Amino acid sequence: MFPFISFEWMWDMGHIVFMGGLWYAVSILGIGMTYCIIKAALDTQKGDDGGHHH
Amino acid sequence: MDSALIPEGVKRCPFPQFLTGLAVVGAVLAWGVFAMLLCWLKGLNQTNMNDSYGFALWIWADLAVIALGGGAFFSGFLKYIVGKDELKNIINFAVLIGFICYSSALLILAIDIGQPLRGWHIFWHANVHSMLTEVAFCLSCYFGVLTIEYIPLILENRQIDKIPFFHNLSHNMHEVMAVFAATGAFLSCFHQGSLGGVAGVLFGRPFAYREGLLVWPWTFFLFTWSAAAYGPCFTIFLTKLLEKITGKKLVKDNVIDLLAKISGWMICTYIIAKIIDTWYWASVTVHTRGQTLMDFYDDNLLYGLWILVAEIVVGGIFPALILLTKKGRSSESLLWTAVILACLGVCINRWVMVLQVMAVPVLPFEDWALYYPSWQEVATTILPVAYGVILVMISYRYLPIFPQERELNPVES
Amino acid sequence: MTQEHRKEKKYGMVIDLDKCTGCGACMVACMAENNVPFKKDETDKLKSITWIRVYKLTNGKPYPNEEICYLPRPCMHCEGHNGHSPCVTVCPAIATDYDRETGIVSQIPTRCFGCRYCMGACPYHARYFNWWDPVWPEGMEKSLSPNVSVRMRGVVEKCTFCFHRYQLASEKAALDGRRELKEEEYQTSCTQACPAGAITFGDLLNKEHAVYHLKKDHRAFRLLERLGTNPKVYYLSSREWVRRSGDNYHPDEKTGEIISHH
Amino acid sequence: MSIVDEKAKEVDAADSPAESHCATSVDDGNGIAGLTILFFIVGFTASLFVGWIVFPKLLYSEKQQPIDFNHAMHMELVDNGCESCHFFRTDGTYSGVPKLAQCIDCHQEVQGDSEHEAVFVEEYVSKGREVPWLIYSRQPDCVFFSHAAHVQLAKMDCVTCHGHIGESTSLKPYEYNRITGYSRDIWGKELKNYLGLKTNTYDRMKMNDCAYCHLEETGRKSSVSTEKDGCFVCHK
Amino acid sequence: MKIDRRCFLSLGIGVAAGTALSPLPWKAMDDSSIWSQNWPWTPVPPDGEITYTDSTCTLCPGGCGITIRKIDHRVVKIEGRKDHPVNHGGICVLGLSGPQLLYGPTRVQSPMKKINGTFRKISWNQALAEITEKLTTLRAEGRSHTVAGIAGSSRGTVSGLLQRFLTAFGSSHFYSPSSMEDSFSQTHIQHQDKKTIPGYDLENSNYILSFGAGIIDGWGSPVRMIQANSAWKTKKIKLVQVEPMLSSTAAKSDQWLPSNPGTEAVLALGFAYVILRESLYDPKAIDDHSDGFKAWGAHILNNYHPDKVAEVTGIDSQTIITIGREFGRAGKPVAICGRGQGRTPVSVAEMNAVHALNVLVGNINKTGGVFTLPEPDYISWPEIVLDATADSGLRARPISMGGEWLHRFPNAVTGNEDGINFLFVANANPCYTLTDTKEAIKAFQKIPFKVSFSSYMDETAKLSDLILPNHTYLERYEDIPVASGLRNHLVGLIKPVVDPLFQTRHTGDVIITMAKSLKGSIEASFPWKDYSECLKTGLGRNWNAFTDKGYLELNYIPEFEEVPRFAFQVPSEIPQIPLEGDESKMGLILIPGDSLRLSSGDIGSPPFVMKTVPDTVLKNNDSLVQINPKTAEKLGLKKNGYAVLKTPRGEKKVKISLSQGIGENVISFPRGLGHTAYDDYLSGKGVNFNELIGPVEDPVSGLDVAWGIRASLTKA
Repeated sequence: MFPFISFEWMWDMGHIVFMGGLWYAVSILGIGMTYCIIKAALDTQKGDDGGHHH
Repeated sequence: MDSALIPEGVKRCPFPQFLTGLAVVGAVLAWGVFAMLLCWLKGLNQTNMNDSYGFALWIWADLAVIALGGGAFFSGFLKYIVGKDELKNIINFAVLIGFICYSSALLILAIDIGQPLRGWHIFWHANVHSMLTEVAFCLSCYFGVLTIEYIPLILENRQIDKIPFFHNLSHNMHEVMAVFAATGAFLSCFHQGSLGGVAGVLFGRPFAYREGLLVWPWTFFLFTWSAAAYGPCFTIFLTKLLEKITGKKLVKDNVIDLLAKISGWMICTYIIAKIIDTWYWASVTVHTRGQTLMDFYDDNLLYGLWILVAEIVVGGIFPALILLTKKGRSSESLLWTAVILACLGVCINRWVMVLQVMAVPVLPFEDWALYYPSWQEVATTILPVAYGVILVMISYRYLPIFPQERELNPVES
Repeated sequence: MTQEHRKEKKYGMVIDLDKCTGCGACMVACMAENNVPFKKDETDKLKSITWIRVYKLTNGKPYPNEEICYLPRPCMHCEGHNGHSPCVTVCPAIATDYDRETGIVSQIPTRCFGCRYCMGACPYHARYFNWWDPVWPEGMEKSLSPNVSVRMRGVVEKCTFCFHRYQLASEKAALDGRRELKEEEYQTSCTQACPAGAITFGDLLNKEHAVYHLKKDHRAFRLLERLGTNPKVYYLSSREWVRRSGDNYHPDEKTGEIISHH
Repeated sequence: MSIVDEKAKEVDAADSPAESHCATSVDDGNGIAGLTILFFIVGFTASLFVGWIVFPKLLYSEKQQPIDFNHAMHMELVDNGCESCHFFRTDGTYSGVPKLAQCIDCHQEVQGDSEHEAVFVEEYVSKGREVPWLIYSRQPDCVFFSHAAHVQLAKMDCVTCHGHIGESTSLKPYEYNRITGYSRDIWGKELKNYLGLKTNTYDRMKMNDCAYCHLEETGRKSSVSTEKDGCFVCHK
Repeated sequence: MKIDRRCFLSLGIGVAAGTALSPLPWKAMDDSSIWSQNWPWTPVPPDGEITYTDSTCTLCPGGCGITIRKIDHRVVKIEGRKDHPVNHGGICVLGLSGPQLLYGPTRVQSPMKKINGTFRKISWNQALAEITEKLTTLRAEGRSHTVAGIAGSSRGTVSGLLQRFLTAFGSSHFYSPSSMEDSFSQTHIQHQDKKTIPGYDLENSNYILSFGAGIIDGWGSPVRMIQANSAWKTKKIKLVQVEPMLSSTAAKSDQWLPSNPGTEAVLALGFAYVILRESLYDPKAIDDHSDGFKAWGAHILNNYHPDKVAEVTGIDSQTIITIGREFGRAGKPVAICGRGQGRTPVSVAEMNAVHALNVLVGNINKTGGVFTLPEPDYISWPEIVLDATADSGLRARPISMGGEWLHRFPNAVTGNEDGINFLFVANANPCYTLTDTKEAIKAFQKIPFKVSFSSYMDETAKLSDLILPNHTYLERYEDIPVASGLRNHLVGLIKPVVDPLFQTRHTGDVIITMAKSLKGSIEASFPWKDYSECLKTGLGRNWNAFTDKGYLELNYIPEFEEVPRFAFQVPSEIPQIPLEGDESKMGLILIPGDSLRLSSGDIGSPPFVMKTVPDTVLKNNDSLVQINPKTAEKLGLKKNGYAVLKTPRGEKKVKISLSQGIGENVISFPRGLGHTAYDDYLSGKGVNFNELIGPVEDPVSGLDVAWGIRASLTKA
C-alpha cells in the first residue's frame, strides 16, 4: 500500500498506476476537505457568514 | 417536540408517529444486528454458504446495492461535469441513497469476511492485481466522497446551519463539490468496473470469464455502464416511493423525466452491449473452451434459460423501451413498471454474475451446486435495508433533501 | 551478498488412475499430516475439508455397462500463464502466492482474512474454508504435528504439496551443506501412503525424476487444461472416457485438443 | 397536534439565546477561538501522551523467568560456544532451548551456592520437570525458521538476530504483549521501533525484518506476487 | 469566555488527531489481527524432536508394518513401514487414523464397573479381586464349564492365553470369528490331518479370476492386495471379477462379470466345464494330487453346459467359454473367492468349486498359485496342567480344541441348559459384529457377568459388567500372527511406542494375574512372571530375530513339495446357499458392499475414516441403500427419499441412492455403520448391516455362510 513501508510494495506498473491513481484521488479528497475546513475556520474568524446559498 | 430541527416551510408527521415508525424499522434492524453479531462471534458457519458457494447472498447484495446506488455518482457526474443543472433537485436524495448503499455494502463486506479483525490486510497488504483490492480501495474512497457529499446536507439542518463554522464549511464544500463529484465519478467508474472485473477475471470459471481490454475484462465496462444506467432508475423508484408514502410531490416532473430519459438511453445502449457480450462470450470465449451456452443453463428451477431472458429482455429491453418514449415516461404506471423492471434487471444481472458463477459445474464430472441462504444471511441482508429506511426517515425529516418540496407543497401558516 | 540460487523447479504430481483404487488413504494421509480438522458430521461434502479429495467418475451408462474411475484431486498448483494461477491473481491480500522456485502455490492462513475470492476462482474446488473453529476432542490435539500450523476459523486452506516436508528436508540438507534435494527426500504424504503406488511426485523439470517421464505418457491428461490454468498435476488413464472427463469438449472435438486462446 | 406545536414553540424559545449568542460571537471571536484552539491542543497532546506513553505501559506485562540463567558463566565452561547447548539435531532441526536432560549431566547435584541453582535442582531436576523457560525470540506458530539454513548455509552469527544474550549474566524480565501473547522483543522495545527504525539487526524480529534481510542477502525474487522470496520460505 | 460545544468539538478533533498520530490505533489494529492468528482456543502443537518407531498395525487382520512418527513423546503420525514384507510402505485409511484411537475420546481410562447401569471407576485390585471371587465360586460349584471367552482371533499369545486360561479353568467355551480361511480349511483337502490355510501367491499369478473377492475392498491383507493389483496393472495381467454389483474391485477389474447374486459356485463349475471340454487341465497334477476326478468330471460335463450355467448366473455362455479358455490357457492363473472382505465364510460347495479350478490347472503350491499352509505355529508353551475340576468341566461340554465359530455363541447362551455364567471378551466386539445383532445382544445380556478387555468403549464394553481396559496397540507388546491369504504366514510384533496414557493393563498380564490368584493347577499352567516373559519364552529362539526385524516370516512349504490331495466332490444339485426370507413377500436381495473407507470389524471407524465416507453411503445420520433406478422406479422410490428396509431379521429406515452399478432387485449398503457406542463422530450414524441379516449355516461345515438376505423396500 505504501511505498518504502509496505512489504508488498513494488515499483512496477501495477503499483504505480493503481496506487498512483488511488493516492491521487485520496489526496484530492484530503486537500479538498482540508481546504474547506481551513477556509471555513478562517471565514468564521472573519465573521463572514459566507452568504446564503439556498 | 422536534420542530426546531425540521426544515422551515415544510410539514412533517407528528413526532410520536415518527418514533413509532422508527421503532418498527428499528426492530428489524435489531434482528439484523443480532444476526450480524452471531456471524461475528460464532463465525460464518451461521450461514448456508459452503465451499462451492464462497460468494453468495451477501456478495450479491453488495453488488446489487452498489449498482443501485450508482445513481449517486451518475447524477453527480451529470450535474457537476455534464452540467445538467435541473438535477440539483434530486441529487441530494441520490447522494443519500448512494451513501446508504455504500455504507451498507461496506458493512456487509465486514460481515462477509471470515476474519473481520484482519480486514485491513486488503489495504495494507494489497495485491494490486486483484480486482477485489481495486474494489476495496475505490469503494472505501468513494464512500469517503459520498460522506463528503452528504456532510453539507447534514450541515444544512436548521440548527446546525446556525453555527457559523458549519455554515461556512457547508458553503465551502458546495463550492468545490464539482471537484469531489469528479473524483467520485472517477473512483466510481473503477469500483463499479472492478466489481464486474471480480467475476470477469475468473478464467477458471468460464461462465464468468470475459476477454477484455488491457487488464480489464468486458464485465468491467458493462458493470460501470449498467450501474450508471440502472442506478438512476433506483433513485427515481425511491423518489416515487417516498412521494407515495409522504403523499407529497417532492420533485418536479421535468427532473424525473430528464433522469428517466438519460437512464433509458443508458439502459438501451447497455443492453445492446450486453447482448453483444453474451453472444461473443457464448460463441467464442466459451466455445474455444469446449462448452456451449446451454451448458450453463440447467433444467433446475433456479438457473434455467429463463434467467437470461428475465435479465436481458424483461429487465433490460422492456424498461429501456418504456423510458425511451415520452409517453412511457409521462405515464405514471409505465414509469413505475419501467423503474421496477430495471431495478430487478440489474439485480438479476448481479445475481447471475455471483451465484450462477458458483452454481455452474466446471469439471465435467461435477454437478450443479444449489444453495439457499440461512436466516442469518437474510437478516443481515435486510439489516442495511432497515438502516437505510431509518436514515432516509431521519434525513427526510430533518434535512432539506428535496429543494423543491417547499415550492410544491406550500404550507399554510 | 547474493547467495547461489537454487535451481528452478516445478514440483508436480502424476496420478495413475488405472492404479488408483479409491481407497481414500491419500485423503487420510493428508489429513493426518496436515492437522486437518474434522467435525461430528462430515457428510456435507461441501463443508468438509479434504485437501485431496477422491472423486468417483462414472461413464454414465446403465447397468451392467457402467464404469467407475476414482480420481484423487489435490491442489493443482496451477502455473497459469507465468505463475498467474487463477487463485493467486485474485487474492487481495497476497495470502496465496506462486513460488517460481518450486512451482508451489502457497497459502498463508494468518495473512488470509477469509474473503473466499480464491475459492470462487478455483475451478477444481481445491480450496476449503474453515467455517468452524477447528476443535479436537479433548486429548486428541496431542496427535497434531508442529510442522504444519493449525488453521483458525474464517480462513481458506488447501493442499500445499506438503511443503513443510520440503522445509524439513532442506534443513537436513543444509546441515550437510547441500541446497538441492534428492527426489526421495521430498515426497508428499499422499504419495508416500498410497498403497497402490498410484501417485508419483517430483520435479517436472528434472529428467532424473520419475514424473518428468510419466507426464509424457500417452495416457496423460490434465484437468481443465483448456481453461489455461496450466495445472501441475497430471493424470494417467488408459480409458478414453476418463481422459475425456478431464475437460469440456464439443462432440466433434478430439480428446486432448486445445484451441489456443489468450 | 396543537400540543406538539406548542412544544415546538418552547423549543424555539429556548433556543433563541443561542441564536443571539451566535450573533454576538462575532464580537469576541478571538477569545472563543483561543479557547477552541486550547481545547484542541489539550486533546491533541493528551491523546499523544496516552498513545505513546500510557498505551505501551498498559499493553505489555512483565514476567520473570523461572530461573535466572547465567549465559556468560556457562559460555566459559563449554567448548563449542552457543552450539554446545543450542545444537542441531541430526535431522537438521534445531533443538532450541535445552531440555532438562541436557542440564542433568552437570546439575544432578547443586553446583555453587546460587539460590537459583538450588531452586533449579530442587524444583526441576529432582522432580524431573521441564523448566518453563520464556523464550524472548518465540515466533508465531505460522513461522518456519530454519536455523540450519541461516547458520550452516548462510554462516550467520547468533548475535545477528539474538543480540548479545550469550554474554549476559542474568536474564532480563520477559515482557509480553497482553493482546498477542508474544514477547516484546519481537516488536522492538525502543520508541523508534514504533516508526520501523532500528539500530541493531537484533532490535526487532518482525516479518519485515526477515523479508528485507532476505531481499538483500539472497536477492531471490521467486514470488510472483511480491517479486521477493516466496511465502513458503518462512511460513508453514 | 464560555466553554461551549465548539470547545468540546475542538477537543474531540484534537483527541482524534492525536490518537491517529500515536501508535495506539495502529498497534491495536495490528495486535488484534495477531490475536486472531493466535486464538487461545486454536491449538498450537508443541515442537520437539522427531523420532520414528516401527511396529505392526492391529486394526484389521492385514498385519501391515507401520512407522510411527513422534514429536518428543507424542504420536503425531502413522505411516506405512517401507521395508515391511506385507505392505512395503503402503497404508490404509484405518491404519493412518491410529493416533485418533490412541488419543480419542473413546478410550476406557481405567477399570470400570457397572453399578446400577452406570460405569464407575474402580481400582485394578478391586476389579481383579471381584473376578477371582466370582470364578472361585463358580469353580467350587462345579460350574467351571459355564465360563466362556470370546477373542477376535484364535491365534497369537493373548488369544492363546485366554484359551489356555479357560482350559485350565475347566471350560471349552472359546469363540472366535470365522472367515474365508475357515472355508478353505473345510474344503476337501487332505493334508496330514492338519488345518490348512490358503496362501495366495498373487504377485506371481498371470491371470486372476475372483469370485466376489473384494481384492481392493479389503479382502485378505488390504494393502498387500492393492499393491498386487497395481503390479497386475503394470504387467497387464488380467483380473476378472465375478460379482453382482460394481464394487471398486469390479470397477478396477479388466472384466466384470455381473453374475446373479449367490451363483458364484455354479459359474465356477461352468468354467470347469470349459476347461474339461477343451482339455485345458493339467492331467499329471490331477493324477498325482487328487481323487475322484473322473466321476466329478463326468458330472460337470453332464450338468454344467455353458448355456445352462448362463441361465442360472446371468453371464452369457460365450463369456463363460472365453473366460474359461483364458483361465485354462493362462499358465499361472489363480481363482479366489470369499465375498467382499472375506470376513464371512463361503460354503464348502463354493470353495470346492473354486478350488477345483485351481486343481484343474495344477497351480497348487506352485508359483503364482495357491499354497496350502498349516496354522501358524511359533509359540511353545508348557503343557496345561488340568486338575479334576478342569477335567470334568472340559468333559461337561467337549468341543474341538480349535474353539468354536463365533456365530454360534448366542445359541450357546440361550440354547443349552447350563448356559454361560461368566464371559471374557478380548479384542472383539461381538455386540456389534455378530449378525442378527439384536438377538445376539439379548443373549449377551443374559450372561450374569461379562468382562471386556477392550481399550475402547465399544458396544460390547458398554454392555459388559466390568471393563479391564487393555493398552492400545501403540502402548503394548504383542505378537500379531497374520495369515490373510499371504503367500507365507508372518508374525508381526507390536511394541509400545508411548508409555500407557491411562490406567490400563496388558490383557496378557491380567490373564496371568487372574490365573495366579486362582492358585492350584491354574496357577501352575501359567509359569510366567508376566506377559513379556510369556511372550519371550514362548517365541524361544525366534525372539531376537522377531524384535530385530519387528516381524517373523514363517516359511513352511518349499515349492512343489507336499501338494496335498484334493478330493473332487460331485456337487449337490444346485451348489447354492439359499437365502433367508420369503421371496413372495420380500422381492429384493440385500447384500453387503464392503469398502475400505469404513471399518466394519471390531474397531469402529475413527473420525478421519468417517470423513472419507461418501455422501452416497451416509448423509447426516442416514444410511443410503444402493438401488438400480429401474427397481427404484418400480417401487416408487425417489433419489434421497426415505424408505423402510425390511428383512426377516429387522427393519430400518434408510435413504435411497440410485446406482447403475447394481442389478435389478439387488440392493446393497456397506457394513461398518450404525454403531451405538464409541464417540459422537461415529455413534448413531447409519444402519448396522449386521442387524438386518442372520446366520445361515453351511450344511457341510457349519460355518455361517449367509451372503445376503431377502428384503423389501417401501416408501417411508
